[in-house]
Amino acid sequence: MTTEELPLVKALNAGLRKALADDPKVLLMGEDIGPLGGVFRVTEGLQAEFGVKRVFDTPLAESGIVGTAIGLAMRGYRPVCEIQFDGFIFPAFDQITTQLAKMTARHEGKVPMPVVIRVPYGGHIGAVEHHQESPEAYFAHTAGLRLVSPSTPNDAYWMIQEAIASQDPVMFFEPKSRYWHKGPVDFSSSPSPLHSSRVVREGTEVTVVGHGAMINVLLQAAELAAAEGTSLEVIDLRSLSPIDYEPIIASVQKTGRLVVASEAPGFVSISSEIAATVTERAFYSLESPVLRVTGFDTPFPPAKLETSYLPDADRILEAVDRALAY
Amino acid sequence: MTTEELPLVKALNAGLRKALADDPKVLLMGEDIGPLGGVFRVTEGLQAEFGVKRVFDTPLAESGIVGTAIGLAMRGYRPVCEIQFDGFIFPAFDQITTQLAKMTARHEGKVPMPVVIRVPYGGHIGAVEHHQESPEAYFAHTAGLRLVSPSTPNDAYWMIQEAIASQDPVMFFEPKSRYWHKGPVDFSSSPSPLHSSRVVREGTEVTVVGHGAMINVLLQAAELAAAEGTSLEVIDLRSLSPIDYEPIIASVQKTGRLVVASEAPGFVSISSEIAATVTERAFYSLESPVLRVTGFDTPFPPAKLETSYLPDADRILEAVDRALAY
Amino acid sequence: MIQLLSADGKLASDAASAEYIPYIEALSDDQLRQFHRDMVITRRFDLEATNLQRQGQLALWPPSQGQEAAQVGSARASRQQDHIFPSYREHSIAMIRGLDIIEVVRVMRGVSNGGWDPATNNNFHLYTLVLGSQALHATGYAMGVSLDGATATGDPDRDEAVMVYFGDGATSQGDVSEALVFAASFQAPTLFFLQNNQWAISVPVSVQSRVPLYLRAGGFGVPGIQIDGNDVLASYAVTRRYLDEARSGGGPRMIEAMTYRMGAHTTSDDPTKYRHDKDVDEWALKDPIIRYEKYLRGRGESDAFFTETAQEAEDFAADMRARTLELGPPSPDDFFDTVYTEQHPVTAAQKIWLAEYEASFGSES
Amino acid sequence: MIQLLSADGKLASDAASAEYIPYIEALSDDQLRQFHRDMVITRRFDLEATNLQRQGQLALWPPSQGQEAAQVGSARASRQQDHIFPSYREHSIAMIRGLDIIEVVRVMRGVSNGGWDPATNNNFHLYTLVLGSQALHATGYAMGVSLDGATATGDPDRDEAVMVYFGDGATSQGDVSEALVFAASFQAPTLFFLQNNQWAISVPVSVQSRVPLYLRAGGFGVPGIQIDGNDVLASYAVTRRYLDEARSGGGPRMIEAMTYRMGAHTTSDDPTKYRHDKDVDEWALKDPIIRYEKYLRGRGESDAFFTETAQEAEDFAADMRARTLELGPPSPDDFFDTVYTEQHPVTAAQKIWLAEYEASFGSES
Ligand SMILES: Cc1ncc(C[n+]2csc(CCOP(=O)(O)OP(=O)(O)O)c2C)c(N)n1
Ligand SMILES: Cc1ncc(C[n+]2csc(CCOP(=O)(O)OP(=O)(O)O)c2C)c(N)n1
Ligand SMILES: [Mg+2]
Ligand SMILES: [Mg+2]
Repeated sequence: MTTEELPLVKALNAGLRKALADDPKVLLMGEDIGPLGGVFRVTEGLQAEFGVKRVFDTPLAESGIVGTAIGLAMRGYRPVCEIQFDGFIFPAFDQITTQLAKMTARHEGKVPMPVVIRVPYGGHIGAVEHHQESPEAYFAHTAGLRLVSPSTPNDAYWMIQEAIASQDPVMFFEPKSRYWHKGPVDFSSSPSPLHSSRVVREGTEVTVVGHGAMINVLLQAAELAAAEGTSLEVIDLRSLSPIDYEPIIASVQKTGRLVVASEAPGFVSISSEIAATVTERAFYSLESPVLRVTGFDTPFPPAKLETSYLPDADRILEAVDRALAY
Repeated sequence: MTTEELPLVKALNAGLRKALADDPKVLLMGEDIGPLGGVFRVTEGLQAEFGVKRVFDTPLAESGIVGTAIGLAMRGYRPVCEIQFDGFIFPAFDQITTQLAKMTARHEGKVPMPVVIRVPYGGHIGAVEHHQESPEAYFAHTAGLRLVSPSTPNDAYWMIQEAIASQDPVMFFEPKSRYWHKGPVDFSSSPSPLHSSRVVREGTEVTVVGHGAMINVLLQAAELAAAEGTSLEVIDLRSLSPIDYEPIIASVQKTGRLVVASEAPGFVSISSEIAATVTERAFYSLESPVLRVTGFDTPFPPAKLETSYLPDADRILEAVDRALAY
Repeated sequence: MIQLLSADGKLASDAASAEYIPYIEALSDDQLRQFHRDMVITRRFDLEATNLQRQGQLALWPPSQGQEAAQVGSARASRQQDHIFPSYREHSIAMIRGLDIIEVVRVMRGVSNGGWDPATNNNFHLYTLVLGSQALHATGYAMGVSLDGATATGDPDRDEAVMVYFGDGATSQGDVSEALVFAASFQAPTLFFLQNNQWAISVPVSVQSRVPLYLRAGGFGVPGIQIDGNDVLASYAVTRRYLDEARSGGGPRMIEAMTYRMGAHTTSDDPTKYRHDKDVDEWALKDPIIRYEKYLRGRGESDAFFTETAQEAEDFAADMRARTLELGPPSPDDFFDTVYTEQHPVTAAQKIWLAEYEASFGSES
Repeated sequence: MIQLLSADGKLASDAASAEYIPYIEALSDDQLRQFHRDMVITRRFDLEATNLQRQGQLALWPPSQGQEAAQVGSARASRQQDHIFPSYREHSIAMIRGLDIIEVVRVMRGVSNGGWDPATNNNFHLYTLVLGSQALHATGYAMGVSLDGATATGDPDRDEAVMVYFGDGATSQGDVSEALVFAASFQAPTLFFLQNNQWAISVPVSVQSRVPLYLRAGGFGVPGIQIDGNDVLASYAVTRRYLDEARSGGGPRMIEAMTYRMGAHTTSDDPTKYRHDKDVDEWALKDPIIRYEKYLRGRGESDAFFTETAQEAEDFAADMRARTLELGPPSPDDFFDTVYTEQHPVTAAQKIWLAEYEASFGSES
């Protein structure tokens, strides 16, 4: 069999297993990733299969995890660190920004930093504080890092392997609300390049872009819009740094309108970046300003407010309507 | 005398002295701020004047500084923390983003967080790694914080007092390359609101906005442009979160063109935000896309490269020309 | 390890423990009974909350079963004027400090990210989920107590101290170490109360440290001590003494309470993946409530008291359940209004936008 | 505190120190002379660098004067296969590990943020300016050494160990504590070498800790020891032993070397603002070079050797000065090319943009 239906979490697990099997320098490290298999079970069974030297639980300290991963990478290993939840990455922020991101430049290119940091992120799971955030912007603003986020099991399977193979540090954002959703994984397909975006639904009137769990929302919105006679083109960013702009520009040249959606707060965000850059590069094509549909500029609210906080298909359509009204 | 010529660093010192004198709850804390008066001498003489209980050196740990400042604020104090250099704020990032910024919301508004974090920032001083960065974007993306940056001694004197008086946490970015530049400080003027931007030079053809040390560069550029017959309107943001958009929009409605300048890398930045929002709010007024002139998307380079890295008047004018060419 | 109560519920009296016995002797019968009541009620509502979570009424519940003695003893040792910074499992401490337990339920239901005002709730601060962060807040608070001159005046009924709770896993976080540095440097009246329940989710304490954790304190110049955390009397007496030493100007202190998390880490956790029933069974033999009941019975406490307490616990749990079911959703408006203390243009505008946006559906449907 | 050399340059032999004497006895005359040479050359080029900074040739220089014995002894104790993670003041260690000192000059001149490859420079890693960060890198590196089976094989000439340097101020950073946690947990072969030079810029070590800092280690389960850091023989012998214990599977270790920063923190600093000449004068009496010279003279070392060494130091400094003045500016292209290892569209485009932009002026003028 070369294609199998798998939930995203199992596709990741398979991708990690493949990476561990292919390269003895690959290590998995983090909190609760060993016997427990991670709180989301992404690493389930991997310690049993590859042993405690390849897949191990660390002391409970995120700065320590990333800081020691840097040392391991200097030694020639390819550590893959799990951060348990989006909101708990901040204790590691200093090691990520002042060390990991700068290490290769600091060595004038002589020392690669093949470190992957896996971050389950985003809302829609009804969890308590710090468990539903989308911190991508902080890392996107940090030169020296690469950021990606798969939205499907197939991408999850392939992108985790490409991230691990990268000689540069990769922040790997996993849309946790999609963990349990199934999709086909083609074990034989040659993967798209890690940093390419992809048109996932063609359309003609308004381009909508997003990443991770937002893709599903955008596709829903496109269905609803189609039913009302409006044609949306949906683009999955896949890579958040660098951003693969060509497909977006090409699409905007066709549609003349762009809506950028994200769970993260919109102020000083990746959505702002896309709006600014697409406007700069496709100024004469735009018939309306790029509109952003994002989480509000507040801390992530208590779970009972998440449906108001997070953009849903209706909020996407509201922006689509506004874009069309120009 | 109500007006005096002072370098920015002494204006800040005077503002801090005033705040300490006016409110016994104000405390200054940080590394080397006591007998040494801070590595930039911003707190010079204040420990001698107000005693070691009001102005004190802490152990060398930025997370500890901000974390204990939060506790002190809960107790009713108004701590003003000094972070020694921009690049050393990251160990405190977790306490700032997951705790300080969220604390009032977490208490459903019942507990204010009057903490000021002073951050000398920016380049142009020829210093080694981590001593010339502009990390504003990270904090601007963080809801719950307020961000300001004075560009003149007069603003420094007044804004530090307004920041300390705020019931919300304020990140106070001090343009360190301007510390030793003199300007008039009017001790009697009633201050502008903390979060207002300001037109600092009127013009008609292109609007240029920035903050901190960039204002001086923008004014230089405006002089040069005027000499060549181009009229620039210069706006000092003063507040980075929230951004006071009205004067910018009004200006763009007049000029039709906007250049946003900043020392920070441009990718996912405050410059991106301004470009996106102004485009959204003044779409029909813009005759060219908003152009950004920023630090490059790399770590801050070795000091000997800083003049290539940091936007200067020429780079501003290059963008102005591009904007006018649309 | 300080242990005042033997496995069979007798007052022990080895040399190290003997000096703590007077603290117990000073307790009234009512106070001794109250310890039992606290533990039994806690265990009961903790179970109720776990059930409520299973029934979809809560987002999460971190059970405290097994840790009641460590919590109740230490909380009862705190004085009215003391300040408590919990982690996220200190439900009995919340109750003892007089916080309406429904406030904790609101957090775990996803109605609030906190919500109560410590100043009007006997200085019981919010739960903190980012491990170890609160150790610095507590230390900063204690520095403020010192600055206020509200400590070390010589009057233990007025002098304030600060107690902060955290787990064995959290000790690895830099923030906990930094809190020890700051507390020692400023000689702040902070008592670091570490509940070593042997696990950080699935990771055994041996991964965090190969030496007993109370030794950690000494390296920072902070006196540390290990106690039997399943012995409510040891927890009470040692905490009482350490808090009083801290409040009287002795500087910070640390207590490591050896206990065990009998249940899952939280309702999301499946401990069968990483631990053996055998270990749990062994710790069950050291159950803090059973042991203390033996002690009380040894002192002649009547059956009636135990029956009444059980009923009290049932009533408490039933009341908690009823009020949980009544909890309404939070309001987005309130949320927008409380991000900042002072007016903010962005949240103000977004609040209006959302209200109008949501209203637009109301009028359509 | 381990001290092998008395103030008047005699080998001491108190009980605690006696066991280290064999390490000294095993040294050849050449090796003993080399310690002196290292210290004298270091002090001379350190002064030269300070002058170069004053003349505007360097952005900054952190002088190491006063700390030569701690650095030279420990560096000479490391074996060829060991890995060294410095802070930013370990100039003599750089030299001893065979790094061309001009590499350090490039950093302090603002030509590079690092630049050398540790793999081709005897495992001497880059300077790190964010205090304490390197403690975690060293520990991770040591974990990798263990994973490779390159330690604890029983062959000290092959087994690898990792040594990390940091200061008294840096001990307060969470990262240093976390490094102790990780090193202890994984029993990594890390030697934490703390130079307690009594100051973190203007802040005395008493603000960081009220108890000796070597005790910090014990609380994490890491054996720690205090040495006279102005005694090159103590630094050598204790480091030799601790590194060998670490490499042979004994797990991490910490050494606190008591020394003094005789100069300013860096060339930007003005120590008259915060410390008394009296203290500096007292420490001057403990000068590591003078003390060791007495020892060598006591062993019969000739005047000629000291004169030759002084000349060697002059030559070294003169060479460093000459090569410093020859250092050209870095290239923006190279900088853009080395941010990532693999191709990156943003840096690639910005590199081209800047080159064209700068060229546009060239053609104009
Ligand atoms: C900074 C941070 N990292 C990770 C987590 C996720 N997490 C929640 S509880 C927990 C284990 C905590 O163990 P311990 O400190 O022993 O407390 P216990 O749960 O046993 O009471 C983990 C890893 C977190 N809350 N905060
Ligand atoms: C995280 C961080 N905070 C602040 C600084 C600024 N700084 C540079 S050196 C120094 C003092 C360091 O003292 P210590 O660790 O004792 O080392 P020493 O300079 O004495 O060798 C400070 C505060 C820094 N480099 N990194
Ligand atoms: Mg625990
Ligand atoms: Mg020092």
